Amino acid sequence: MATEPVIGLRSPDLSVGTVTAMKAVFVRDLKTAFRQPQDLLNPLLFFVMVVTLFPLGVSPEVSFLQQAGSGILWVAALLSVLLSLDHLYRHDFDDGTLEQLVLQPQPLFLLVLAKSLAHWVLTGLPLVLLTPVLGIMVHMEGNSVVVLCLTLLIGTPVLSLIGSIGAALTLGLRSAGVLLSLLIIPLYIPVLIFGTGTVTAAAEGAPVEAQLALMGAFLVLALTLAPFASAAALRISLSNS
Amino acid sequence: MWQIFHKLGSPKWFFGIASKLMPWLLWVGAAMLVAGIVWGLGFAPKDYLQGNSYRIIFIHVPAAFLAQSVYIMMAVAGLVTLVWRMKLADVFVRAVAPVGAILTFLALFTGAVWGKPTWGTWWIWDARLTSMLILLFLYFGVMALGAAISDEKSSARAVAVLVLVGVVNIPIIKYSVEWWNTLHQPATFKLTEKPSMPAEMWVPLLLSVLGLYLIFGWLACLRMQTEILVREGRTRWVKELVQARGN
Amino acid sequence: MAFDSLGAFIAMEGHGPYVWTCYFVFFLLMGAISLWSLRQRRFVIEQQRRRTGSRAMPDNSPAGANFTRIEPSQD
Amino acid sequence: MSEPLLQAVNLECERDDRVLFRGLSFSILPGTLIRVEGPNGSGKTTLLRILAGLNDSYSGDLLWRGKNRHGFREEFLRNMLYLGHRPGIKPLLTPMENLRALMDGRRPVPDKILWQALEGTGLGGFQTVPCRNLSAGQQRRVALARLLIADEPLWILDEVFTAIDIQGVGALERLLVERVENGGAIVVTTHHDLRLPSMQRVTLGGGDGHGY
Repeated sequence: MATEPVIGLRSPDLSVGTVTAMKAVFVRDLKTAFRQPQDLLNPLLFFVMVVTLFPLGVSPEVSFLQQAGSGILWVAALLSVLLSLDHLYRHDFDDGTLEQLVLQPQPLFLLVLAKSLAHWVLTGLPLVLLTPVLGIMVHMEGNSVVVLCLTLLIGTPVLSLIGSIGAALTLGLRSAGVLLSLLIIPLYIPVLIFGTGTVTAAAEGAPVEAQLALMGAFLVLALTLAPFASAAALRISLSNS
Repeated sequence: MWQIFHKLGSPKWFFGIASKLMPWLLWVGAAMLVAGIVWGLGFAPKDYLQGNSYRIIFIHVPAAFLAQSVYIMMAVAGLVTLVWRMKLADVFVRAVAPVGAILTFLALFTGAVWGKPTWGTWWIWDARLTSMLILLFLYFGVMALGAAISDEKSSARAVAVLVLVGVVNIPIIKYSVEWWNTLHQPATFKLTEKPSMPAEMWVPLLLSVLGLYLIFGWLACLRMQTEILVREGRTRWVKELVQARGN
Repeated sequence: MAFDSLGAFIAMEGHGPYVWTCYFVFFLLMGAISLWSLRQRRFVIEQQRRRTGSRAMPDNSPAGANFTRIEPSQD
Repeated sequence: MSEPLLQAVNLECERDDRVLFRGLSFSILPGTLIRVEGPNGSGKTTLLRILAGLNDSYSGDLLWRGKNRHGFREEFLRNMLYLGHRPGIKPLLTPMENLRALMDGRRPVPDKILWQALEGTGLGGFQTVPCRNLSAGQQRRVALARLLIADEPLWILDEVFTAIDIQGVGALERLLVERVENGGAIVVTTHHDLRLPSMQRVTLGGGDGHGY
């Protein structure tokens, strides 16, 4: 005890900024996901398989598929996002990363936002990229496919953001998967309606700018509100564990 | 002001008030409901378009009306739970959610049965019925989440978050379902929007709405009392009360 | 009275089955939830009384462990 | 200097209808080590999670440097390091990546320092092996590497010595002692028989451990 270097409080300017911290969360989620590529592939395979069920189970007729195509693809995309949501916080919860995330000094809702965006990049975006192929397989017209991709591009982030609330609420519960679907599906309905409605309108030759703008408004609303709800839900779930 | 608020949050205080209030709620409510229904069924004139099938309105509208307002009340209680951590607010949400679900189901059921003679089909994907169906899903979600979390406090707050998220969504859902309806359904099946309902019709309707409201109040008090007894089982006043009732 | 006879009241010009089913189900469900809630409260009171009545509640403090093996008797 | 960092005033926590502790008050001063003691199920972990701000189902007050902690979330979290049962190590990432990710949220640290920290916990040569290929003890060491570079004045450590071998335990004890001598504040739970100079105790599971 010759010298007495006293440990003082940390000065704020030594800290990491919010954007840097968000980036770190985002990068870590992507890195972890790419170490286990099968988990990334599963929702995509599920998407393709659900779409395949419709021609087999209902009718392979071109006229039916053409009419129902946008709905089938939207429902299948919605279900595969739902399927992947269970993983959003589960692993982090199990290995303790989530505790450390909540204890970071940056605002939690922004870190949660980063996680939701990572989830979208890992599930929603690949679904959008796969959609043209499946659109052609269900005989949709070129113009409709483009509009469908656009609606999915705007809509799937909303699915990830709202889904994150449900995933946070059901964290650490038994049979969380089914419960999660139960809570979240009703909240997905508006996105589904506008997603498919826009494509239908486009197929009939009507202008779709207004609907797309409205979906954009949904996205903005989800971006601003959902992270707060998810952050609150995460705190509650962790408090319980 | 703050003290009144605090007192309102005290389960013991509520228990006493509820006991005093309940007979009034039940009997006045039942009298009004029965009066409204008897009047509506037997004495109100028949509708010139729908004939006698419209008489379902005297239970359909009260059920539908309450089903929606119960969810709003739950959302207010959820907010109170989150902001002030008031136990009683969560007790309310828990006690009332099944009642809300039943009322929603009744609104759906009576709507469907009414639809058969009016539209010629049990179910149509009409904007109102569809958004009622989604409301029923929301109720089920609240009940399922509440049942799944064992810790009382966490469960209360999680349910509160869910109810609030739901209530933000209700107008969006309603609007989107209406928009979807105009897209898919030519407006042939519109329920008759009466420009002016004769007094012989709306007075009994009002009576039955108010009556059902009071009965709901009674049910809420009753179920909240049960919930309080379960939660506060270890406190002295509950023990004393339980002993007093037994003898 | 909007109807001439009891028969006409029951029949409601053919709409009777619909109207009466609705009212039946309405009262059935409202009655069921009311009765169920009443019974539930009575049950809880009953249960609480039994619990407070029998004072011998198991102590909540953790019991000391000795980790002694238990050998089944060889009869 | 001897102003308490964190003060617990009249803490009470109830879980599943059982009172874990009641009327619990103590101060966490710089330069002290507090050991939270008690049998299994007495609420040691719960108390640590409450102190860390992970669990907020308690009544009573927590004061951060004399003021209610609610208003100082950012400052509190910046100055507090918590290591729990679950150490926050992702099995799919390597020790380097894990440590990087954990530090990225708190303080910019160059890779060289992280590398040295991992070497310091006995993980030299394992820095780039995925953590799922490491033993339980080695995985804990990844999390403990944070203690070699952490500059937060308050550490809250739950079962730090779990899965660490005898030699590691000795080294870790020395680290804690040195930290305390330099003015750090540490709260620990451990089943390991920890005897450090100037160690204070908070004992749970005493007389009023139950609510009937």
